[in-house]
Order: sequence, then C-alpha cells, then structure tokens
Amino acid sequence: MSSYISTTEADRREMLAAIGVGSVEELFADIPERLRLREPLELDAPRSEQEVFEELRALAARNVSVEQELSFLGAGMYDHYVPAIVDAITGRSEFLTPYTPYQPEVSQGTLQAMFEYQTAICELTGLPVANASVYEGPSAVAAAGYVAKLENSRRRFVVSQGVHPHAREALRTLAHAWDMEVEEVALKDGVTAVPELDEEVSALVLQQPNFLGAVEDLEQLTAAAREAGALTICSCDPIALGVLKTPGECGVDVAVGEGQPLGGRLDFGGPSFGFFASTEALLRRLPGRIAGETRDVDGRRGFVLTLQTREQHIRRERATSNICTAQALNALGGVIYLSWLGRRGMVELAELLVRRTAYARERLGAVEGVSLVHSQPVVREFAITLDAPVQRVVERCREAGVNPGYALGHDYPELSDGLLVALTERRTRADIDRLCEVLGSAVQAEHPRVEARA
Amino acid sequence: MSSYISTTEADRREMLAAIGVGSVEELFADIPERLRLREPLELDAPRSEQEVFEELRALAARNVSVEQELSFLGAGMYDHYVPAIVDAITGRSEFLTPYTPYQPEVSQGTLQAMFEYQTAICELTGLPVANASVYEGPSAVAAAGYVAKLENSRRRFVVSQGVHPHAREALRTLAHAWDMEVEEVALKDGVTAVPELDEEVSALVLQQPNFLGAVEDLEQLTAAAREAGALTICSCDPIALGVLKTPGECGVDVAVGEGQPLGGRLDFGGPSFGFFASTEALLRRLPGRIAGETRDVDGRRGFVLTLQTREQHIRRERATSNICTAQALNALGGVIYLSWLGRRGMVELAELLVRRTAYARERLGAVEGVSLVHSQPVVREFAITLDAPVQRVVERCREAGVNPGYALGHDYPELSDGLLVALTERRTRADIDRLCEVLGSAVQAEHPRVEARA
Amino acid sequence: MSTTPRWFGEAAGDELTIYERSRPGRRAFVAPPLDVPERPLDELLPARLRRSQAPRLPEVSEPELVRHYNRLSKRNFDLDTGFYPLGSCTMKHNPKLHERVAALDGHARLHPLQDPRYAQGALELMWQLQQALAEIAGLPFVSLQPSAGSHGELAGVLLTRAYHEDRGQHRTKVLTPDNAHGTNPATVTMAGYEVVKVGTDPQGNVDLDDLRSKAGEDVACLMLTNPSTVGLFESGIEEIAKIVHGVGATLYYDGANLNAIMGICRPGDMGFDIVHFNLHKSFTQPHGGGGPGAGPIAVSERIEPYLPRPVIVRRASGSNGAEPEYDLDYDRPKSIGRLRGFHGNYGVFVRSYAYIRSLGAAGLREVSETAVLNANYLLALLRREGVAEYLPAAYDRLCMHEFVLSGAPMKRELKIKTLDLAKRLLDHGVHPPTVYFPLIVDEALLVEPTETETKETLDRFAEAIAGILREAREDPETARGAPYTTPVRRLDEAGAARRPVVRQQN
Amino acid sequence: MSTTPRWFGEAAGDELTIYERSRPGRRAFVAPPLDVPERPLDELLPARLRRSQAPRLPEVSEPELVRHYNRLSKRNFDLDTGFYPLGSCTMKHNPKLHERVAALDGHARLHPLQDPRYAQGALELMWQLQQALAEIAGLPFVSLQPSAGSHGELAGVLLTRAYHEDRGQHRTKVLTPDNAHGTNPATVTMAGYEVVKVGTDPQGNVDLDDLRSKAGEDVACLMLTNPSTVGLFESGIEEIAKIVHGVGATLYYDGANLNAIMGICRPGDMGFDIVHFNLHKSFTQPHGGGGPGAGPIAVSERIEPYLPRPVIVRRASGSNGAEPEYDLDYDRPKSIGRLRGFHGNYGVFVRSYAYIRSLGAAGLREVSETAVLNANYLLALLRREGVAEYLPAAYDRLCMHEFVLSGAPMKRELKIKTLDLAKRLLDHGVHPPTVYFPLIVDEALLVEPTETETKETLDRFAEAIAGILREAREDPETARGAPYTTPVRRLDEAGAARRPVVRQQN
Ligand SMILES: Cc1ncc(COP(=O)(O)O)c(C=O)c1O
Ligand SMILES: Cc1ncc(COP(=O)(O)O)c(C=O)c1O
Repeated sequence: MSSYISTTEADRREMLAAIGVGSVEELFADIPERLRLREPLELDAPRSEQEVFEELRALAARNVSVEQELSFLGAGMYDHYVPAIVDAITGRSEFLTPYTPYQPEVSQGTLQAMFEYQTAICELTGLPVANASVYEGPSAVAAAGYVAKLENSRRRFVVSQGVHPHAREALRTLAHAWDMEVEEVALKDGVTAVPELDEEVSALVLQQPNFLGAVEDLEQLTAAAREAGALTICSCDPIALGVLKTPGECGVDVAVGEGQPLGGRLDFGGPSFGFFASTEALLRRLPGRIAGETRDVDGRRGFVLTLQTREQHIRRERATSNICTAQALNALGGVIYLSWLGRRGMVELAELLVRRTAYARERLGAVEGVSLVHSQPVVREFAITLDAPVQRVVERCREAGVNPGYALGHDYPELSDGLLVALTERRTRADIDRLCEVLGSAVQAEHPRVEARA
Repeated sequence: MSSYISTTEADRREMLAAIGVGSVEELFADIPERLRLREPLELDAPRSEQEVFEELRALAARNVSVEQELSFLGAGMYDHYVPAIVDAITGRSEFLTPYTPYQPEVSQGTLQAMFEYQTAICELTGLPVANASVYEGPSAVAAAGYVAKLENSRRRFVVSQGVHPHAREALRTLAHAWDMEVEEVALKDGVTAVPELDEEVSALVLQQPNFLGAVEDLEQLTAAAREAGALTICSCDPIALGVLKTPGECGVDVAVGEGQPLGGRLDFGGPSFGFFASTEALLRRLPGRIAGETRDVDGRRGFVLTLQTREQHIRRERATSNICTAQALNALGGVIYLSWLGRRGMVELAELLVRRTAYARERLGAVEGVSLVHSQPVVREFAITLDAPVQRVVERCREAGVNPGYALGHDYPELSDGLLVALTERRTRADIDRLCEVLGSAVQAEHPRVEARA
Repeated sequence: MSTTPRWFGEAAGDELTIYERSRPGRRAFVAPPLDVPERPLDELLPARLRRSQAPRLPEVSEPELVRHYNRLSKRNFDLDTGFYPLGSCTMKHNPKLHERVAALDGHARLHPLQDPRYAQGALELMWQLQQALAEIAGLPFVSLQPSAGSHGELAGVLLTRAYHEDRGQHRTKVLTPDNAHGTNPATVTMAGYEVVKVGTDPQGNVDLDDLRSKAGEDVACLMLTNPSTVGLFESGIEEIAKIVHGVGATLYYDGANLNAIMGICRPGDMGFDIVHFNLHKSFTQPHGGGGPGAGPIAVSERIEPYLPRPVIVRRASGSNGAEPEYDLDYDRPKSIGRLRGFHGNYGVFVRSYAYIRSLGAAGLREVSETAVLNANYLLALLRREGVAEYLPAAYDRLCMHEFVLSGAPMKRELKIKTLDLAKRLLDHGVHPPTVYFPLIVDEALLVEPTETETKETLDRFAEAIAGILREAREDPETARGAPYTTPVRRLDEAGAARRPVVRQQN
Repeated sequence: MSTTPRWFGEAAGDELTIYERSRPGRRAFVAPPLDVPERPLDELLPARLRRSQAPRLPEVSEPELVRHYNRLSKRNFDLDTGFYPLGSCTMKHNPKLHERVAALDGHARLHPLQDPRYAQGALELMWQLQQALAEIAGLPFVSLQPSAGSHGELAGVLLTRAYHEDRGQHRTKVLTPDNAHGTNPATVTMAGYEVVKVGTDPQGNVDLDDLRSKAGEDVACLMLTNPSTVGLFESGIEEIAKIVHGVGATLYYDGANLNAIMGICRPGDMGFDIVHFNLHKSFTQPHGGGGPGAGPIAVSERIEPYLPRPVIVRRASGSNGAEPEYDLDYDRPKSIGRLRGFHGNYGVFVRSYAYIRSLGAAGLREVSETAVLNANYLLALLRREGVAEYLPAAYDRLCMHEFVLSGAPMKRELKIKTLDLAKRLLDHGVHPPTVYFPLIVDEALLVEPTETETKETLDRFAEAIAGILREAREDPETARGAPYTTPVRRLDEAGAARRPVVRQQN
C-alpha cells in the first residue's frame, strides 16, 4: 500500500461487502475485457520518499541555476529577488491546495486576494479592469488577440517585431485557426516603425519595452491604431511599469504581460502567470476568472467570481475563452510581491534598474568589439552586437562563470552576433564590472582579427 | 524606517501627543543621562532583505554540509532523512510563532501535540510518564541528575565512560554546583563494567547504545543500581529504541536522550530537543512542561499544561528545574516524524540500520589496517581503530569526498587512532562500499610501514 | 464587531483589504543601495515616457503584510483541512515531498533560456515524464507544453486541424457529448470549429445512434471524457472509435477523469488519437485556488508531426557509454507552432514526475482501484434509506471514480435545493461536491472522493448528508439559510454581476 | 457534532488524537530497500537485547497525518494571526527571511562535528554574532552556548560561583527582587545557592534600603531585570551596582527586557558583569509554542576565564591578506565546562544574526524607541475613563516597553477577575497579556505590545478592553463564562493535576 492511500485490506473487504461485490475487479466490469491491461505498466519500480528526493536532487544538480553563475539572461523571465514572504504565504496549504473558489463562503481568502491582485494590475497598467490571471505572457498575447477578434471580427493582426518571438508565434498558432493573418512590422532604430493600418486590422500588437529592451513611444502607435478603428494590445514588463507611462495613459486597449518578474520563480519557464487588463468597454470580453466585490446576507463585505456568463462553464461554445484552471497561486504571489514593494518601492526598484542598466550599457558599449544595437531609452535590458561569433564568446564567458545574456540570432537573423543583456536588482555594479571584463576578454580572444587560436 | 516597523512619522506625532510628551527621548527620562549612548552602536549598516540573504547564503556556502560529502559522522547527531511533512507542519505559523501555551483555549494545537509527543516517548522508552521536552541530549542527562539529587539527596553520580563525553561534562558542570562527585566507570570489551555501588550513589548514568556504538546489557546494570538504592539514568538513541529492549523493561528510572534523530535538522548541533521519561514515582519531579488531558466546561476533551506546581513560575526557588522555554517546536517535529514512521516503520527502520551496520562493520573490519574496537552487538554506529594516523587518513578520505567518521582520540586518548562510524538509512550499500574503498586506500597510503610519502 | 464574534480568531478590522491597511510611509521593501552614479532620470528616460504618478500600491510593513495574507488564508477551506469531494476535479492529497523538490535551486531557479547543455537535468526530467505519460496513455508521443486541461484541449483540436489540413481536408465540425465539460465546446469554438452536440442514452452513455447520425465527413473530431462526466465508463468505446475513425475524424480524450483507469486500461488502446492529462488532477499538482496546472498531451504517430514546438530530443552520446544528451528541437516544419512561452509549466512537471516515481506501475493501479472503490463505497452508503429517496443516483449502476446524484426529489419533497444541501455541508466542515454539473442531470451533485480519503471520512460524509436531510425534514429553513459558521454567509452574486466592482478605487 | 458547529471548519472527528486515528496496516513511511544481505536478526542482535513489542506508534497514511496536524495547528492562536501582547515575552514579528536562510543546506544540514576547517561559515557567523551581542550589551566576551534564558541564567550563576571560588571565596546567597521572574530564584537553587528576596519600593524600583541590608559578604550575586518585570527602568542602577560590587558580588542582568534599551543604553555601562540575551525575544527567533530559543551570555573581562567550553577563536591568517580562520578552543582550564552538547542552538543564531544585519545600529535603536513609544501610547489609551477606574496602571509613571495594570478595582467593582478579562479577550481575536505576573501586583496584567504592531492595532486593543469593561458593567456573567468562540472553552486544570493523564494508553 502506498503512503498516500489509507485503505487497508480490512477496509477493502468491508467496503466491497457494503457495495455488494466480491472484488475490486468487478467494479471495472464496464471496461471491455479486451481493453484491460494484463501486464503492469512499464514504469520504474516504486521508490521511498527518500529515494525520490535523492533522484530529484540529482537531476537538479545537473542544471546550472542562476545561483551558480553570474547570469544576465532575461528575454521574458528575470532573476529578481523573491522575498521570503511570497514563499511563506503561497506555501500555506490554505492557498496552495483548494480548487478554484466555487464556494465563495469558504474561499474568501482566494477571492479577496484575486480582487486585490486585480486592483494592483489596474494600478500598474493604468487600465480600469483586470482579470484574475491567464496562463503566462506569450499566450496572454494570443488571448488578447481573441478578445480583439470577438470585438471587431476583423481579419488581420499587425504585430511589431519588438514583441517577444514566443508571443508572436503563439498568436500565429491561433490566428491560423481563426483564419486570420498576422503581419509583422519591423523595428527601426530599435523601436516599432509606425505602421500603415487599414480597416482589416483587428489589433496592433506591441511590447513595452520591446524585445530589444527599447522603450516604445506608445502614444504614437496607439493613435495610428485608433485611427484605423483597431485595438491596441500591448505586452508589458510589469517591473518596467514602475517607471513607464502606463499603457492606459497611452491609449492601449488591452495590456497583458508575463507576471514572473513579480515575485515568481524562474522554474525553467513556468508556472508563472499572465496578467490581463483592459478598458471598461472590453470588460465583458475578458477571458477567465474575475473576482468582484459584494455583500453577504448579513451585510458583510465579501467577494465572488463574477461575470461568469463570459465563461466556458456557463456560456460553453459561446464563451469568451476556454480557460478554466489558470494561475491563481502565482497571481497571489504577484499581489504579495507588489504589496511588499509598495507604492514607493515599486518606483524605487524600477528607477534603480534604469540607473544600473544605464551604467551597464555605457560600460559595455565602451568595450572594444561591442556595440549597441540601438540608442533608445531602456529600462532593464538592452541589445548589443559583438565583433566575434557570439556562441564562442558566450562559451568563453561561461568558463569564467558568467552567462552574458541571450543570443539574438535565433530570433533575429539580422543580429546574428547579437546578445540581449538583462539586469535585475540582484546584479550589482561589481557584477556589471565583472561582465564587462569577462565579455571584453572573450570578444578579444574570439575576435576574427585575432589570429592565434588554439 | 525598517520594514518590520509600522510607526510612521505621522503616527509618532499623534502617539506622542496622546501620551503627552514632546519627544521619544522624554520617554527614556528614567535612564540616567550618563548611561545614555551618545553614539550609535558599532554595528554594520542596515541591509536590504536581498543583501542579507546573499550574505547568509555566502556563509552557508563556506560550510561543507552532509549534502556535499559522503558523511559517516554521528556521535550524537545523525543525518537521517527528514520527511517533507515535518518541515511543512512545523513551518506553519500556527505552530512556529505562538508562545508557550499559557492560554489553553487558544493553544490546543500545541497542547495536544505535546500530549501525543509524550505518548510516543513513553512508547519508545517503555516508561509511563514523559515531559514535553528539555533542551537537548547532554543537558538532559544533567537534568536527570538533578531529579536524582532531589529524589535521594545522595552525593555521588557514577557515570559510564560509554556516556557521550558532552553529557558527562554537562553533568559534571552542574554536579560541582550541587557539591556532588562524579565517578566514571570504564568500559570493558566495549561495554560498561558492572560497578560496585554504595549508598552514597545517587544515580548510575548510562547510555544505550553507548558512545562506541555497543549495546549495553542494561538489566545487569540497573540491578546493581537498584540494589544500592540508586536510580538508573539512561541516555538513549531514540532510533535504536525501535529495536532494543526498552529502558522501562530493563529497569531504568529515567530515560533521556537527544531527539535530533527523530526528524530534526543537524543545524550544526542545535536547536533539537531532549526527551525525558521516567517511572510514575518520579512524575512530580520531572523538569519542564507536561501536557495533560482534561475537559472543558462543555465537556469537550482538551489539554492543559499540568502539574505546574513543579515549575519555576509557581514554585520558584523550590521548583524541580529552572527550565522555562524548552524545545516545543522540535518536539512537535519529533512526534510528526514518529507518526510518519509509525509502529511498523519504526521497527523496519531500526532493523534496516542493524543490517546495514552489520554489513559495514564486517566489510570495514576486513579492510587491511582497520580493526574493530569491540565485538559487541551494535545498532547503527561502531568504533574502529586504524593502523595509521587518523587525522591524515581522514584528510585523505575527504579529498575523495568521504567523511569517514568522528575521530575518537579527543575523548578517548586510549583510542588515539580510533574512528566512530555512523550510519543512517541515507547511507546505502554502495556508499558503504565506497567508504571501505576510500578508507582502505587512505590507510594504506598513510600506513607507517609505507615509506614513500610526498 | 458584534458582542460575540462568530469564529475563532475573528477580529476587528478583518473586513479590510490590503489597500485599506495602507498608510503613507510604511514599507516592507528596502531597496538595495544605488551603487552606480545617480544620473538625473530625465537623461536616461525622458519624462514623456515616464508615468506621472506612482501606482497606488499598498504601503504596509512586513508584519502587516504577513498578518493580512495569513488571516486571509484562514478564510479558505482547503484540502489539507478536510474532505473535498469536488466531482471532476480529483482533489487528491498533495504530497509534501513535491513542494520540497520543486523548490530546489536547480529546478526553481533555472532560467528557461539556459543553454540546454546546462539544463540536462531539467530536460531529462521532462523526457522521462513524457515517457511515463506515453506509457500511461498508451500513445507514443507527448508534448508537455499546454498549461492546463483546456489548453491541452486547444492544442488537441489544433493538432486535429493541422492533421486534416495536411491531408487537404477542410472539416468544420467537432462533436462533443451533451454532458461534456464546458471547456470542450468553448475550445472547439476557440479553435475555429463549430460544436455539434451528441446525446446521452438513458444508461448515461453516448447515444450511439445520435453519434452515427452526426458523424459525417465534415466532422473533424469527437471530444470525449472517459469515464464520462457522469462517472461511467463508455463501454461502447470501441464502437465509438470505429464510427469516428470511419469518417476520418480524430478521437480526442479529455483526461480529467484519468484517475479512474491508470494502469487498468489506456486511451490509446481504446482508439483515441489525442489525450490530454491534467497534472493538477491525476498527478497531484496542488490546485492553488485555481492554478497553476499543466495539460500535457499524448498523441498517436499520425498526429506527431504537428506537435507544438520545440520538442525534446534525446541523443545517445556515441558509443562510449556516456550519458545520453537531451536537446530542444525547433526544426519542426509541420508543427502547429507554440502555444505559449518557453517549455511549459516545468515546476508542475517536477511534482508529477516525483509522484509517478513514488508510485510506479503498481502504485498507479492502486490509485485507480482505490478511487473507484471509494466512490462505489460512498455511493453504496448513500443508497441507504433516508438518503436515496431524496438524492438518488442519476444512474443506477456501479460507478467509476465518481458518481452523480440528483437532488430533484429532495427539491420536490423537502423543498431544499442542491445548492442548499451544498451550503449546509459547509457547516459540517466538508467541502460540497460539484453542483449543477453535468448539466444533463437535474439538480446534479457530482461526488468524487478520490483514493486518498479514509473509510472513516466517507462514513462521516454519508452521515453528514443523512443528517442534513433529516434536519430538512423537520426544518428546511435551516438548510435554506446555510451556511452559518463560515467567515461570510451567502453572497449576493447577482448584484455583483449587475454592478461589477472588480478593483478597489482608492 | 451539534446541529450547528461552532467554528469554521470544525468537523466530526476533530476530538481524536493521532493514536485514535490509527488503523493497522496504514503507513506514511516506506522503507528504502534492504540492499545488504538479510541475515537473521538474532545473529546480529540477541533477542534478549531486543524489544518484545513494537512501540505503539500510530499507523496512518500521509494524507491523514497532514490533515491531523494541519487541523491541530488551526486550534492555535499565533503571532501571524493577531496581536499577542504577552508581557515579558516580546512577541515581535518573526521575519520570514529568517526561516529561509536558516533552512539553507549549508546551515541546516551541517553536522556539529564537522571539522572546523569545513565549517568556517558557521564559525564566522557565530563569531560575528558574538561581536554584535557584545557591542549591544557593552560587555566584551560572549558565549552562545546556553539554550534559553533560564539556561543563560544558570550559566551566569555558575560563572559567578567559579569566579568566587577562584578567589577562594565561599558565598552562599543570591539576591533576587520580589518581582523577579520565576526562573531567577529557580536558577539560584539549581546552581546551589540560597535565594534572598529584595523588596520593591512604592514607585516600582528596587528598595535600596532593603538591598543594602541584605547585601553582605555571603552574597554571591544580585540578579536583576532592567527594565524590571514591571516595565520600569531602575534609575538607581548605578547605586545598585555600587552596593553589589561593594560587597564583592556580581551583578547579573536578566536580558528578557532588553528590547526596551537596544542602542539606548547598555548593561555593561550600568555595571552588570553578566548578561543573558533571549534571542527568542529581542532577536526574533520564533517561540515555537515553547521553544526553541537561545540564551547567550555576555560577560566582563574578570568573568571571561570561566566561560563555558569550547570558545570560538579567530586567527588572522598570517600577513598574506587571506581570510581569518575560525576555530574552537577547548583548552580553557578555568571553564565551568559544558552546559550542553555541541555549540548551542546554531539555527537560532542564524536567524538572530540575519536580524541584526538587517537592522544595524539605527534599526535596533528604532526597535527600542518604538517598543517604548507603543507601550506608552497604549498605556495612555487605557488611562481613559471607563478603563482606568477598573484597570489602573500599577505605577503611575511613564513606562518602558511594557506596563502593569492591576485588575483589583475591576474585581471589586465589576466582579470580574483579570482571568475573566483575559478569557473574554480571546473572543475578540487577540491574545491576552501576561496575567498574574509579576506577583507583587494584585490581579496583574502585564502588557507588552512590542515595536512591530501598528497604531491601529493598539487602538483596537484599547477599544476591546473598554468594550469588555462596558459589557461587564451590565453583565459580568458573560466575561466570567468566556471564552465562547474558541475550539474549547475553559478547561478543568485542577482536575487535570489531580488525576494526571499525561499520555494516551492505547
Ligand atoms: C472534464 C473536464 N474537462 C476539462 C477540464 C478543464 O481542465 P482545466 O481546468 O485544467 O483547464 C475540467 C476541469 O474541471 C474537467 O473537469
Ligand atoms: C524576565 C524573564 N526572565 C527569564 C525568562 C526565562 O527565559 P526562557 O524562557 O528563555 O528560559 C523569562 C521568560 O519569560 C522572563 O520573562
């Protein structure tokens, strides 16, 4: 008997008697004989807790985490410091183990946290409504695309090449099924060139700051979309929103983004959460759960899942999305993190990043063999190109314990020796100096002009 | 303002006004001017959470934990696997942050857990009563000595040299203040020679298994004590009690021990807990908290701290001990661990250790240059001596990632090249084989006969 | 606060949100020092790109933050607190080990864009998990990418589309049973297909005649849950597969109910082409109050070319007996593309992998056997007098891992609805079953005890149900007014939807 | 279970112990495989040395174990849940960071007998903590070994003994004030001395005349708490020190109330020879329902030779600028010896060190300033009409970090005792203050809010007290019967002591 099961042989006998069958086998009578497995599944033998722990630890040890190297990887997920309180609260069984709050009387913890989370997202994005989470960043862009499709039934998305490649691809995957086209707009000087838009355009899709780290001038872009009657969807780095003009102020209709920077683990890419905010006009088109405030029969304040007629369990094939299980626990971590940062802390953190990033960019830009891809304002991430093969440079850096960033060539062939360098508050000036030193020598060593190589 | 304080400048002003003073300084008027510090304390500047985390991580990284080497260290604390449930439950704020349960109506969690813990300790030791914990193992021996002193006012302790050296020293420290003598009994063939005892002997103090790992024949020894009218105190390895005849059955009056093996962290030696059980006759002499069962006014079962008239807060200078804060959380971990093991598991674990230890002892005994210190039955630990300088052998083993055990010379000068080798269920046969191989070559390399050394 | 508060620990101020606790100047966060030159912000980021106002986030100290969310947590009922027989949700025990291993730095702090050569442990774990899921499903290829069940469904229907398109076929319809979970039809629409409903026969199975009549060449797929959402195994599954495959459509398996059949039979063997798993149901990922989850899919050979990108590949490392090497393959020309960023919910994979490793084949079979045993035992207990008259089983058969009761007679005879019964259960310290789903049963109650509950718990639950019905015979008002002991009582949901307040305006 | 349970989540079976949940055959533990030859046990361990019966530990599965202890935890009130103004206990916020850093493998899984060369991080941490504590106390030498406050006291009195003995003096008495905490006199006896009580003057300070009359050559030590247990600073401390030192005795500082004076003044400067700290009070180690704690001691130069063994030493590593090296020194011939095993409660040190690092000098001073401000503010609130008549401050002065009220007028006028007030507070979701201590105040209530509480919380607490007194004026029975909302109500303590049941007989 496994340690997760309580049914002893004696229990089993009593229970079978109460049911009135002679064996457990009989309970499966509805399964055609032919389909029943005669052999056990081919899986490894059961293991004790201790052995499973050792195995999972051994697997973990074969990964190089951000604790084991000086990492400047970003490109969508960032190594921020996660305060202890996030783990302490999200680890409580009361938040960790319940289902979606279908019985609000015994789910006020989750529901009120959702409401508080929605409020925080509205504050960050400058938009009046938000849902309680979607899966993660790139699929949030696709989900926003579905809102636009439902809203205006037009046939084309215009997407900036500054949008995360994963998000562009996720949108494409679905747009194909919706029989919609996806047109990409190139970057010019690192930012999205204001595109020509016609009435076939359902939505203009942007990212702030864009994938190369540049801060977009959103107002110009949303104006163009507005003119064409299209919506603007913008995926945002929530940390950058501590200092940037809000999407709401800039005229964005739907602001989404990857929530991982808000107190989330890296977790090799998930689970995290996607945030989703919009104008009031789109409230009834939002996907997923939304918590709303109300009162109980005694007049006490309470919270419920609201506007459920949008959702699959009520509206079924006419739902605004098929999403059901989302990312409640991660979003809870998000609101705890934001409350931990607080009003001033959020700004302080973003400004610290702006300053450290400016320092890093200036210093790296001065390294021989390194040049900046653009000179637009940035918040915490920027692109450079190297006068040497990027893979070899990266490999050399790693030998010195430094992971200098994400190689851009896979997603931007024109930047084949490009590198995207990201900062968080965990990377100090000393770390930046070390990066410059290590990257500088690596570029030197790999520079095509340098002949002598092993 | 630090992040742990909520009193803003505005709050402060309002509060001072309510008090009717003009400044915080005035609140300290009772402190003579001369004594007030004019300068800040000389401490490092405050740091953010993230920085403190990094610093404490860096300190941790300068320790070699049992995860980073193959360790056979024991000698009082053991690297058992700690099941996840222990951390999950003891980490809950509800158990972690309350004070000693002075208000039983809102402390039933702690109190019932204490009661369950006491029951488990009684089951392990075969004695009818137990308290809710004392500090840890060695001081528990001293605390037991105090019980004996109170009970019979005799003037001498007779202590086996098989008792942990720290426990012997802790008892000595106090016995001196009590104007009592401590006489040691040597080991013979690895076990305590039955001593001659007279009426001056307050208690005979033993350890099971003893420090060299040998299982003592307790019945013989308690018989000698009983004859002299002395008590027998026995410090026990609680894991070994899964298979050994209980101290209760053997006639021991007070059984104590180090609780760390029961689901506790190593923590460089603490905090852990000491367990303390005795015969019914000594119940009213026990130190510390005891939980007892009772009913509330509605007839519901409940638990309270009981027999408090033994304790310092009631009995003051006539208390049976001065202990106040003890080790409630660690003892809670203990009862969770014991419930996790369960009736059968406790025995299975102990028997597994007996078999693995027998294997290890046989294999190591066969290694050239290694000999056994005794051939008594053992449970999970045994002493060997080497034909080579132990420190150098250990150093060589460490280079191969193996920590072969605790060098005995410091505590047992006659075993200057002795080594105490401990096992837990985390050390597999493969680990044991590796120990034999590594230790074997190290002894070979350091063997005095071998001339060629670097 | 009233003279006597209603529950242990209730205190003045409990009704406040974190925003209402905010006071200017308080803080939990202390910024690390500025260690670079402090240049004017305007030089770095022009004012016109900057926000004009700080976001109105709360200003609270750490102690307040801890208390606020800690106290909020106590307003939840959770699985570690009590019985949670929520049908279709598989609220089984969440082993504590899983949280420990998922939190290890090498898993939790691994960047998704780490070079695969430095993430071999993660890739191996994913590859091993894929192997295990493939074996459990009886289908050879797995993608772990989808983020939850409905995301898996979406992937599955998109795969179906890609498959047909690759064959030059343009199909427009997807069949779903009338008792299907809401995500099935919603997915169909979202994947650009039209939903066609298939009926259920009086025994609770798919109405084969109806299916035959609707299965035409325009049908791309049939989505099926088996055991179905009424907790019954479709004994005609082979016939169903024949009909569906007969018209060239694919057969999709909604794996929400996999907990009933692990190691007993396999969707692949039944003829399914595509299966999704809910790792947060059958494989112990905690539900988190509504996620995270993961919805991997397993597919047959013919569907494999279309799987989402990237896929994990394993290369035997030459002949020298070295460890195999794992990598990510993006070069998948027929792939439907990505569904999301990075590689899926890895943290969930860690937990589910630990689970499968702990149980092995025998353990997984024991899970399903016990889940079905527990459900049937509970059903038998509820067939007793005083209960069955009011709450009969919707289908008078043995069930699989869950069963549906109908509260229609109760409503008629005792004048209490299924909702009232559910709310009254809250006063007994148990979470109610799923209510009003599936839609095809009047006043439905879908009960799924799972395998990790004790017989004593099932006995007590049956006792609670009987007690409530007994009480209602005398006094239906009590149930209609329930719950009484919860932090709040019945809430005005209609009002909330009429004038939605979805954020705090501070 | 009654028709309507009393609190949220209460369920049938709640009254059971883990033993009563046991069923033969259930298990949470799975043993790792036997990988060595299975030899008959008799060969390895003769039957006569083996136990005849397995210990009757519970047989439960992991899910049951989790639920049992999780549900038990909900029957506790804790600091993360609400206000806990337990006088003399310093129930300040326990930062969450501390649990995280204490759990790091390098700290939590470090064997105490690891060679010091491989435990340099731990030894450095201990050394740094010693330095910080020495600076805070104003005394140069620290031993971290004692396990709690009273263990620190024991160490302190044993040091005193060793000091006198080393001078060939045989002293027999130790003075403690009549308001001393119980551990002080208990320690004195346990350390082989006789207790002599010193009186308190009407202002709440040590009665200097009484002290003078009792301070003779037979006195080894005066143990003092400052601020005292009534929350007042002994302004005559310098005179006290003079008297005590005048007869050659040592002055011992019980550090339980250090929270009032950190960074403001120092025991060493006041003339104390020995100080103990309660790391579980002033330095945030969580109380754990009664431990663990740690009671380090700081001492003056003349006491240093006697400190417990081993001591940590730091060696500058030559001239090459390398890191200093830390080691353990056992060669301390005048040492009183060990008080316990290994090196003290290291896990506690990690937390307290993190705390001191987080706050620095300014932060520690802010702690004490705010603790004293909060106490005085709350005292001021309670001086209002409707409260002060019934619950006057025992000393009509400003207080330090805590204050004593006397419930004597309340008992007289309203016929409710301090105990009743305390129990009624439980119904308001706050933990009562310490009651009936110190002994010298009739119907005492010792209130210590600590620095980590908000003004709003203090306001609400004062409101709750006023409300209870208001209620009692009309209806004293309600308070006398309180509490009503707790998992159990007043318990029969006398009965428990009369027929003690201290374990379950299964
Ligand atoms: C039968 C069925 N299908 C699909 C789903 C959707 O799964 P998820 O919530 O993971 O998206 C559910 C969830 O309840 C379900 O019960
Ligand atoms: C004044 C005073 N002294 C000593 C102690 C004893 O401290 P500990 O419980 O850590 O042994 C206490 C604890 O409450 C106390 O308040």
